[in-house]
Parts: sequence; C-alpha cells; structure tokens
Amino acid sequence: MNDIVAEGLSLLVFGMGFVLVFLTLLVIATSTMSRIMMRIEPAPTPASIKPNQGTASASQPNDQVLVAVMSAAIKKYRADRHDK
Amino acid sequence: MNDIVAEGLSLLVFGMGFVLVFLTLLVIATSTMSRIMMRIEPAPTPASIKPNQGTASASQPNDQVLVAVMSAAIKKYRADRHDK
Amino acid sequence: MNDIVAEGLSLLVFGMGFVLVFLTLLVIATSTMSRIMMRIEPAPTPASIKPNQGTASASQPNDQVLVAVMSAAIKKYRADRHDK
Amino acid sequence: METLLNIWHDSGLYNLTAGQIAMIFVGIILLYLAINKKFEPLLLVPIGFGGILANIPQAGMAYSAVENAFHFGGAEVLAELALLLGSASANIAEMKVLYAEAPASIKAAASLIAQDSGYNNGMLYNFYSIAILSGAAPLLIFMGVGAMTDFGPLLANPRMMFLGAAAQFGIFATVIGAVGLTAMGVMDFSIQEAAAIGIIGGADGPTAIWVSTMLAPHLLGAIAVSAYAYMALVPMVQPPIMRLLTTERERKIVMSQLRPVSKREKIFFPIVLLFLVAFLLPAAAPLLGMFCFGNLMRECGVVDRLSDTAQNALINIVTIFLGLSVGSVLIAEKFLDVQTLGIMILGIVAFAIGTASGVIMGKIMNWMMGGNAINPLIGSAGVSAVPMAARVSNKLGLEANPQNFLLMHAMGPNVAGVIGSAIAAGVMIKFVG
Amino acid sequence: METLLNIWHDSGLYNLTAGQIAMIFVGIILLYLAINKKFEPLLLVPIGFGGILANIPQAGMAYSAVENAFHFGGAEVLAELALLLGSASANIAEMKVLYAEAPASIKAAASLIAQDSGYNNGMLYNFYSIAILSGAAPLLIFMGVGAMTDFGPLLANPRMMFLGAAAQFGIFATVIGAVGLTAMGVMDFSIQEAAAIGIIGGADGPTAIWVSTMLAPHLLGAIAVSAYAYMALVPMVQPPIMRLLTTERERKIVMSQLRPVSKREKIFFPIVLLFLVAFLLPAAAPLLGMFCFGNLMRECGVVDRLSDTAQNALINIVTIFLGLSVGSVLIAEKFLDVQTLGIMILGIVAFAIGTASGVIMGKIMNWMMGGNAINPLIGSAGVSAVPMAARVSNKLGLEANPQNFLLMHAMGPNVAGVIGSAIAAGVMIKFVG
Amino acid sequence: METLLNIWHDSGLYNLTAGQIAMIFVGIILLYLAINKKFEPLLLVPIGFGGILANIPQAGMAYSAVENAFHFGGAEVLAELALLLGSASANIAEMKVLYAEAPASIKAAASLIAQDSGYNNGMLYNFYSIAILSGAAPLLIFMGVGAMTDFGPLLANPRMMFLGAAAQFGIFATVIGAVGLTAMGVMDFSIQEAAAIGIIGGADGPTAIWVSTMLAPHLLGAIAVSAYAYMALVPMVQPPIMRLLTTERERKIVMSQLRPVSKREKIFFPIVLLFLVAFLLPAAAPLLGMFCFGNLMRECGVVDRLSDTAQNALINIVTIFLGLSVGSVLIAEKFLDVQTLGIMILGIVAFAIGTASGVIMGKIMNWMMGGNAINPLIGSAGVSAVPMAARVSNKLGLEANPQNFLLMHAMGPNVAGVIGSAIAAGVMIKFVG
Ligand code: NA
Ligand code: NA
Ligand code: NA
Repeated sequence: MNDIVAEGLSLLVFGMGFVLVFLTLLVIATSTMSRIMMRIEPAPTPASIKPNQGTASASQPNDQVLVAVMSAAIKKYRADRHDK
Repeated sequence: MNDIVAEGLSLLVFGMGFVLVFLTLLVIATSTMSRIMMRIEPAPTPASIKPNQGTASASQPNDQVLVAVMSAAIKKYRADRHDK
Repeated sequence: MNDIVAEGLSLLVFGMGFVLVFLTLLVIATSTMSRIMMRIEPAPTPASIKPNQGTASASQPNDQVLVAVMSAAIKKYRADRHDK
Repeated sequence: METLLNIWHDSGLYNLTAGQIAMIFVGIILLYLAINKKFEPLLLVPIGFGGILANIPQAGMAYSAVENAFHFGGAEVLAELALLLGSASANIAEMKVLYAEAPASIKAAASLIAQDSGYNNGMLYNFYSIAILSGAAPLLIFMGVGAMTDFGPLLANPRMMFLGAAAQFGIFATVIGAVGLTAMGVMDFSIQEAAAIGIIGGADGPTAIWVSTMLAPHLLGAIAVSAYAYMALVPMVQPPIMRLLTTERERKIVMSQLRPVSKREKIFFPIVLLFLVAFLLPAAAPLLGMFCFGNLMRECGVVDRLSDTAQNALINIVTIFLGLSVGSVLIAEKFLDVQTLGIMILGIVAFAIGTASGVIMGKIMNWMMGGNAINPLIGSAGVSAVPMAARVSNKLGLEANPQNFLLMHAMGPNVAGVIGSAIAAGVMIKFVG
Repeated sequence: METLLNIWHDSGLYNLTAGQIAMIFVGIILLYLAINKKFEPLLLVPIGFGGILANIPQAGMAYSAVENAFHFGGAEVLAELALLLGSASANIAEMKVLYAEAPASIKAAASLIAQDSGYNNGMLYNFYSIAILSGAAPLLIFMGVGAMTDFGPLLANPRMMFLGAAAQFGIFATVIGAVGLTAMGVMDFSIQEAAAIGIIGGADGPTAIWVSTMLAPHLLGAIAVSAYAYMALVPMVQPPIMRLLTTERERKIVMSQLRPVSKREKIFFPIVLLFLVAFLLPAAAPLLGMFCFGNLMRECGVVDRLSDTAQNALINIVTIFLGLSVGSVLIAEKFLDVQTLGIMILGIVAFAIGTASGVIMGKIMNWMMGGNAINPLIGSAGVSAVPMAARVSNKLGLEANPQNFLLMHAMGPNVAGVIGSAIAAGVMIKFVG
Repeated sequence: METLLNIWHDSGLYNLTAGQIAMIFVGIILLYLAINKKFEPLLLVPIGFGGILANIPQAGMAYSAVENAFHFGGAEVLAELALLLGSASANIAEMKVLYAEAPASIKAAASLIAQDSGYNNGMLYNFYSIAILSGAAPLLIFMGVGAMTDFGPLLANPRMMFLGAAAQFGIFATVIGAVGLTAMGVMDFSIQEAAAIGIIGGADGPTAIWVSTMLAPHLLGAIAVSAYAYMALVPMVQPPIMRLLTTERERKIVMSQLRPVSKREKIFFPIVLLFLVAFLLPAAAPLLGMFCFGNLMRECGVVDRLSDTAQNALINIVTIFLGLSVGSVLIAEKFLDVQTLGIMILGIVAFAIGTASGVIMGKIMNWMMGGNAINPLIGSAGVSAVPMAARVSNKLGLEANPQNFLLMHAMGPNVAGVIGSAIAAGVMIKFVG
C-alpha cells in the first residue's frame, strides 16, 4: 500500500475520531451547562426561541400594533424635526 | 514646433479619436444587446425606470398604504419584542 | 530628593499649569467667538440645544404624527414595489 | 499609423490567450449561476467578476509587482531580477520558478526592484494579500456568521450534535478518495491538497478558504468555487440520497417540540465551546474563536451595536474583498488543470457522502431512541450549508407528512455542522499542516 | 523658566512659517466653500480639514517617518541617514533630494533608521499611503459610484453616448493648453503633468485623483482641489456657455419620452462595457472594472446587501480617508507654486470647452436627426459632474419652456460622461504613463 | 497510539501554564463585568474575549511571526535567528532580549526568516499592529466620539471649562503618586510609565490607549483595562466624594437655564479649538485634530452621511479591532506583575482626586460668583467619562432637590473634561515622550 494512502487512512481514523470525540464532549459540556443554568434560573421564558421563518401568526393584538405604529411615527417625526 | 506640443497634439488626436471610437462601439454594442434582450423578453415592465426625483404622484391607493403601514408596524412590533 | 520625584513635580506644575492656561484661553476664545457670532446673527433658534435624553414631551400634535406615519408608509410602500 | 498599431498591440483583444478566454468564460458561468440560478450570489458574484477582471490581458490586476515585471518588464528590470534570483539565463520561466522558491527576503528585494522600475501590485493582488494571505477575511466572516447564528435549537437538543459530527465523514472520505486517485495514478494530489479538497465537503465557504490558504494555496480558486457552487446545489444533491436511505415511515416521524432555551444558556454556549476548542484543539482556535466571539456579541445583549456591525457593514465589506480576492486566483495556469476537474468531482462526492452519513447517523440515533424520536431527514442538515440544508430537510418532511415541520429540528444539526467542519479543519491543519 | 521657553519654542505659533499660514488659509477657504457654499462638501470638508491638519507646525501629521526625521531629527539620526543616502555634507536639503531619487530599497532602509530613532509616519501619511499610494481609494469610490448609477436613461437612448464622448474634448484641449503654455515658456509642464491636469475637465474626482497619482503625484493636491471645486461651479460656469451656443428655438425642443428599459438590459450593460474596456483599453480596466462591478451588484438584484454597503458604509469610510489623504498633500512646498495657478486656470478652461463641445455635438446630432429630436442643452451634461450638470440642463430647459423636463434625458449623457472620462484617463495612462 | 499521544502533547490542556490560567480567568472576569455589571461593555467584551484568545496555549494568536518561531520553532530556525541576532548560545530567553533591543532592520529580517520557516503573525497580532501600533484606532475612535459630542451646553456656558480643567488634577497627582511609590521603593515606575498611568485619571479610554502606546506600550493592557473598568465605576466612586465635599445647601443650588446656542457657534467651535491646539500644543494635534474633525462633520450639516458613518459603522468596526487588540496584550508575562497592581490602585486614586478637584473648583467658582450660581456637584463631571459622570451629578442633584435637573449643566464640564485630558496627554508626550 502506498504511503499517501496510509497517511489518508490515518487522517480518516484520527480525524473522524477527533470530530466525534470533540462533539461528544461538547454535548456533555453543553448539557451540563444547561442543567446548571436551569437550576439557577428555573423557568426560562417561552419566547426565547427566535422564529426565523416569520411563522408566528399575524394576529397580533390591534392595540399593540397601534402603539407600535404611533411610537415609530413619533420617533420618525422627531428625528425629522431634529435634522432641520 | 516644440516636441512637447507635438506630443500634446498626438495625444489630442489619438486620445479624442479613441474616446469617440470607444463610445461609438459602446453605442453599437449596447444597442445590439438591447435588441437581443427585447427579442428574448419582448415586453419590459413599464415601471423599470427608477424615479430618482420622487416625481411619481402621491396618489397611491389608500388601502395599499394602510397595508404598508400595518405590515411595517407589525414587523417593528415583533422586532421590538424579539429584542427583549 | 529623588530625581524622578523632581521630574514628577515638574510635570505636575507645568502640566497642570498648561491645562489651566489652555482651557482659560479656550474659554476666552470661545466666548469671543460666540459674541461675534451673536452680533452677526442676533437671534439663535431656541431649538438648537439637542435633547439627548428624550425629555421632550410626547404630546406632539396628532396631525403631524399622522403625516409622518403616512409619509413613512408611502415611502416604504414605494420602496417595496420598487424592489420587485 | 505607428501609434494605431501600438494601441492595437497593447489592446486586450490582440493579447488575449486561449487560457484567458476560457477563464473569462468560467467567470461568466459563475455570474450566470449566481444571478440566474441564485447560487450563493453574495460570494459568486464577486468571485465571478473578480475572475473576469483577473483575466483581462495587459491589465495585470491580479499580479504582484514582481509578476507584472516578469510579464511586461523590459530587458533592464529582467536583468536586475535575474541577478537577484541567481538566474544565469534571464529566462522568464526559469526566473518564475526561482522566485517561487526564493526565501522571503529575496522576494521582498525583488518586489522593491520591480517597484523601482514602475511595476506595482495590481489592485486585486493587493486585496488578495490583505484579505486572504493574512488570513483575516475568512476569520472576520466567521465572526459575522457567529453573530448571525442562533444556537437555540441546538441547545434545546444537544444530541443533535452527533448528526453534525457524522456528516463530517464526507470530508474524510473525500480525502481517501483523493489519495486513492493519486495511488491509482489518475490524479496527483499531496496529502495537504487532499485535506484541503476534503474540506469542501464541510459545506462551509470561509472554512474551506481558510484551510486551503494554509494547506494548498495554489488550489484556492478551484476549492472556493467548488465549495460555494456545491453549497448552492444542496437542494438538488441531497433529496435523492435522503429518499434512498429513509423509509416512508421514517420520513413521517414528527419530532417533539423543542424546549425553550434561556438567554443565559445562549450566552454561556460560545464560552463553553471556546474552552473546549482551546483545551483540545488549539489549531481550530482562530476560526472557532472568532465564531464564538461573534456569537457572544450577539447573545450577550450589551453590545448590540457591535453585533449589528459584525452582521452587516463589516461582513459585507469583507465579503466584497474576499470574493474579488478569490476571483483573482482564477487564472488559467492554476485553474485549467486536471486537478480542478478532480476537485469538482471529489467535492460533489464529499457532499453526497456527508449527506448520507448524516442520514444514517439519524437512523441509528432514532433506532437507539426507540424508533420514533428522530426523523432521519434532519441528519442531512449536518453538512451545514446553513440554512439551506435545514430547509431541504423541512421540505422532504412536509412531502411525507404535511404537518411535519422539521425546520427548527434541522437547525440543530445544521449549526452543529459548522462547528464540526471547523473542528475537522483544525485537525487537518494539525496533522498535515 | 527654561521649561516655559521650551514649550514656547516647540509651540505651533513659534514655528509657524508663512507657507503654513497660507496653506491653513487655503484649508479654511475650502471649508468655507464646502459648508457655506455647499461645494462638493463630502470631499471638500475632509480635504480642507486635512489641509489644516497637515500644516500644523511641529505635528508632522502629513510626513513619513523619514521626513519627520529630516525635520525634527538630531545630529545622530541625520548622520545615519546621510551615510545611507551617500550624502557627504549631511545637509538636509541635499539629503531630501537624494532620498527622493533613491531606489525603493534605500527608502525602506531609511524608514527603518528613522523608526529606530523614534520617528514615525504621521497619521495622515499613513492614510495617504493606504488610500492613495496603493490606488485603492479612487477605485473603491468608483465601485460605490457604479452601485449608485442608474444606466436606464442611457440604455433607453444609447446615442446619448456621443454627447458624453464629445464633452471629453475639454480634457484633450486642456492638454494642448498646458503644453502650449509650456512651449510659450509661461509655465513648465511635462506631458504627464499636462495629461493629469487635462483630466480635471472630466469632472470626475476619483478619476482625476487616480490619474494624477499615476502621472503626476506632486500635483495631486492642486488637481484634486480643482476637480472638486469646479464640479461645484458647474451651475455657474455652464449656463452662459449653453445660452451662447443655443438658439431659443433649440432650447425649447421637447424630447420624446424614454422607452422603458428592462432589468435584463441593465444587468447586461456593465458586462458589455467591461468587455469593451477589457478588449480595447486594458489601461482603463481597474477604474471601469470596479465601476462595472458596482453597477452589476446594483442591478443584478441578488446581492442587495453588498450593493447597499458599497453605496453607504464603504464609500463613506473611503471618502473620509481619501479626503483627509488629499488634504495631507496640501503643503506649501507643493501647493504654493505657479503651477497650481496654471492648474486652476486650465481646469476651468477645460470645463468650459467640455461644456461647449457637448452642446455643439448636441446641435450636430439634432441637425442630423431632423432638427427636432435632441435638445442641445443636454449636451453640456456630458462633462459628467453627476447629477449637477443634468440638473443644469433641466433648469435651462424649463426656463425656455416650462413644460420641458430634460432631467431624465440629460442623465444619459451625464453617466456617459463618467465612462468617457474614464476612457480618456486610460488613454492618458497608456500613452504617457 | 503515538498519534494520540501527539494530539495530547499539542493540546491546550497539556500545555496550559499557570500564567495562562490566571489570564483566562482575568478575561472571564472582564466578560462578567461587561455582561452582568454592564461595565463599558463595548470595549470590555472584546478586550475580555481577546484576552482569552491570546492565552490559548499553542494557538499563538497574539504573537508575531518571530515570537511564534521562538515558541514553536525547531532547532534550524532558532539557529538562523541566533545567527541574525548575534546570540552565541541560541538560548531562547537571551534571543528574546536581543530581539527586543535589535534595530528595526534586524527585526524585519527576523520576521522574514520566521515566515520562511512557516511561522506567521497571529491574527490578534495583526489586528494589534494595524489598530494600535500604527496609532490609528484611538484616533479614529476619537473622530467618532467627536462626531457624537454636542458642545452646545459647553458653548452656552464656556466657564464650565474650568471644571474640566480642574478635574485633570487627578492625572498629575497620580503621576506624583507613581513617582512617590518609586522613590519609596515600593514600585518601580519610570517617569514615562508614571505619565501613562496618570492618564487613566482622565477617564477617557482612547486617550489612555494612545498615550500608553507612545510612552509605555508594555503597560497597555493594564492601563486600558483600568481606564475602562474605572470609567464604569464612576457611579460608585464619585457619590461619596461628592457628598463629603459639598454641603446640603450647595447640592440644592438650582442653576439658571442654559441659553440657546446657534448652529454657527457649534460649527466654529471645533475650528477655534483646533487652532488653539495647533498653535499651543502640536503634540495633542493628532488626538484633538481628529476629534475636532469628527465634531465639524457633525455640526456643519453638509456631510451628514460621513458623520453618520463615523458615529456608527466606522467606530463600531474600529472598536471591535481595538478591543481585540488590547485583549491581545493581556498575557501573563506583561500583566501578572506587581506593576499592574500598582496601576489598579493608582488608577482609582486618580479618579478620586480628579472628582474631588472638580468639586472643589465648583465650590470656588460658586463662591466667586456669589454663592448661588454654580452647583458644585457638576464639578465631578469634569473627569469626563461621558455621559456617566454627568448623570451622577444629575442624580445627586435630584436627591438633594427633586426639581434640580443638573444633567445639561453637567454636560458642559463633562465634554470639557475630554478636551482637558487630551491636552494633558499632549503635555505628557511633549515633556517625557
Ligand atoms: Na459543515
Ligand atoms: Na466626465
Ligand atoms: Na477627562
């Protein structure tokens, strides 16, 4: 067998092995960390997973929307006046 | 006549000549390209010239405006909540 | 007394002295400049001090807010259409 | 008349070589893929355009001052360079070889001689030096990617990391492929080149560029182009493999909803990851260190303006320079080679094997957990290619069961794949660098 | 007491030279023009402020380490530099000449000696090296300008390019003026200097800076200041010339509405332009290549975040550094020269001739097309100075006929003028560079 | 098996030194203070993270190519370096000393040798060279700070500058403290080191970094960390001192409303300041010049896009690099020293004295103006630490009298303190630099 093939196989075994070991340790470390965190701060907020796809329903309460519109508008209005 | 004047005149003749030839070729190339494009995609959208001066009339249909306001507001509202 | 202490004391005297002299000159220069400016342009606008703390009251007239909302919305709407 | 002839003799058309024509064509294809097919346009538009610029005859935009002196220099500067390089013949081909092998001090002297004779670094070469030779651009992009990555889904279910690990098998299998082709005499790759090619299978552009800068800089163009092009092919390459390896029943598995993850866990995760890397594989520390830094800026909540800049202005600026720089190495001598063909083939094989490994690991994990806990379709997301691979998993899940939303579950292996390939990169650099 | 005397002897006031006073005054005038008269403030504010900073006595902000050693160095470092430069006398004036003529390796050695003695590059000199000496800043600004340019009006009527070509006559006529003044013994310009001065007539700041960096770096300050100052004068310089050369009837010509231009045409245009440049005039490839790259990012629609960064954060950052760097060369020895006066006069002549050539070409084209197709007022927009020159055309059109909106029609020659002067720049560099 | 042993011998854990453990712990503390306690997070997050990265064993991210060759190099490269440096023994410790004392040309040659042997600058070292060694980052941050600063309150009442001047007494008193400790043999500071430490009392991060880069680069880490950490401690350190030195009656003084300030005054102020600096203290010109430039961009109203970029994208980018660069010097040999302890103690003393001086000057000014014009609480804001110190003044004013809003009045001394400490920095550099 060729020298380079031996090198390649060694890279495969040790490399893939290292990746697996590392990520296994990361699983353990992460789980431990999470468990400690949850003991310290028992009830995480349910909204903490960010929706990436905008799948959240569009039925936000109207008054909140209105508040948002108004606050954005007031902000913009002041910023505009400020620039002059 | 001075040497440098000769150089200057040669720059004038060849330089200006080159600019004219180049832009003439660019006219030809661009026109040819446009003609090919229009054959491929015969009816370009009429809105494709961007108004730089805000000359477009302000009479957008009201319901579309409303949709825009609301969608902007909802987006902002969610972004705000998201940051917390 | 140590050499370095002498150096330090000299730095204290001359350094602090320089800072005081410099800022005194800056007070004089600034006041002079302001006086000249006010002679040239006698009545500065009262709104020229920018509020950093958002202390301005939130009671902006409603119609201005509405104009701001609508203009922002129209702008956004056009920008959206433009992107397509 | 003579002037006209001069213009013509200095024109691009007169000096165009077959290699340049071919490479300009490659640049156009990349632009076509980027613009019409939306193949990773953020990178392939600058790469494609940079490739065209690099191949404009007589412009020398991608050459260093010394290379420009070699190409356009008169007898005098060539004689000086020959003296410096110790070339008796002043033959340009010989001098290029001597220059490539010269120590850094001779290279610096050659550059000063070239500049004295009025030859300067082309602009793309300057960008390449600053962005790629220094190693800065891939690291800054990784910082930005870190600032854009939400580890929430992975933290909710850390075992997903096994899927991200398994998918890296594609990387190492490709190395075997490359050395195998070499052993059979079909190709001729060194172990460093094989390692750099394998990283394409990591489906992570900056990682691939970083590794090939260190292990095989002459293959940078082919590797970067393959990495980004294949990432864009994920929606075509993965589904058949995924369908082949899974049963209809498996594809229908609905996974339980992810638990909510606290802000505090998200803040600690990049620090935990950094420590593991620091303690176990320092070679991966630059890449994962910057990644963790970006992620900490994102999650810590007190430096939002820095996080925002890292995710926008800074990463965009770096992307423009990185893309043009990668484009600048798309020159015929380096790219039009049988090696490139080998890289293209091995790269797609790497993707396919990585996908398969991820899915198979998903099946194994599902079997170990009772057969109804993990949908193996999310295994393929372990190759990274964030977030496209996760979307592919989601799409196939919906095909099998219209109520089966796998996206969030696939995001876990997906971001684990980024970590996995960075670790694989560190291993490569440690072992063969 | 001695310390007080020391402070006074090191103060700016004690060391102020007449040249510095004059140059600080120039800086203030530039700030005044920028802030009060709104003359191209984005460039003239940084240039003017940089000019003041560069002339602060004893601060050495615009000097390299070696220049700082020359100015402030003790006997020891001067002796070392004299040895290196081969100056027997250690006379500073002689050493400066020797240094200027020294090869790059000697310059590098001198810089190391200066740094060993504690003299460093001033900050403005650092900015100048990175932004201007490398050539990067003008190219990056051109990329941003490309990303801001809409070629739609030009594509709708490509013949407008002839107007953009004709207006470049001002460039070449100015070269003749400069060599004429030299032949008459009034001034003393080399052909390179004449070419660099001519480019002012192109009404394009980055192009002028790029060309003068290559052909006449010692004139950079005067050329850049003239280029930006005259661009701002367009609304004053052009109207009388335009009125003189056109009839009331011509000014009233209403042009037919432009046809809509498809997205696809806009995408292809920068590629077509790039190829023409690549094949015909590689010397213009860096400038127009980056311009086309910016424009392709804008139009291709798939890299909006890069286009946005090129048009905002990146161009703004580069503008700040470019402006300060140009300001850093506003020093008395280089600027307070009869040459500068010649440049200022020739620059405004170039603008006037360019405007006239554009208008006359407009008249010719109108005559060839039947006398009612082209309003010659749009010809003046061919000098570029985007979008001010187009607005001037529009304003004069409205004066003659309140329903005659020429703005969109004038944008065609206006952007063609940018291409035209970049081509002229390439020709200059090819012929005399 | 051997490979496994190799991995272990190259791992971070195996190579971890006690110093690195300590410094990683320092990094974690900085992150904790930044994230949990909100101590100047914009700087302390990058500094803390950079400190951790710099101390990852075997990664060499904070080392130059030569340092990496010293640490990881084989016999061959060490022999070459020993030859170059003139070390007979090839002992690494001796070579490090020789290298540190070598002239720049030898250092450059050593760097080329190291690179030829495959050792490169670590990424953090690259950032450090570009951001800090060149002096660019603090100046660019000062430009951004200038663009963020509103001098309106100071212009409305210029006498507030005396408070900004008085608070700088903390700086010089600290210098006396440092030389006193040296004279007593407790510490060993040179006058340059004492001056650099004193500047911590200026409560201005970029100024402190700029000065210590020039006067005591080896103390940069400790000084930068102290400066930013203590700035965050302002709300704890100042109130007791302020309460101690003022009477209840003084704290209740309500100051008259500030007059409105015209745009024109705001435009002229940076120019007036620049001229004073240029004429009286050129050594402070780089720092205050960039500051005035930023402020002029803000106020002139015609370059809003540049001002906006200076305040956002540019300052954020520079902050990221500056923070990581400062972090990169947090290495055990330099930081874990009794000097650092001295710096930490002297720094807090400087703050306390500066606060007291400002308050006392406030009392004096109030007494001179009739006893009811100036609330001495605003004197403490003269240390700068914008805007935190002004908020502290406001808070104590409200405590004494719920209608007593001192914020705007305290902004005057607050921004004057920035100018004052930059002037003090210039004096230090002029006298002992
Ligand atoms: Na991956
Ligand atoms: Na032009
Ligand atoms: Na201060």
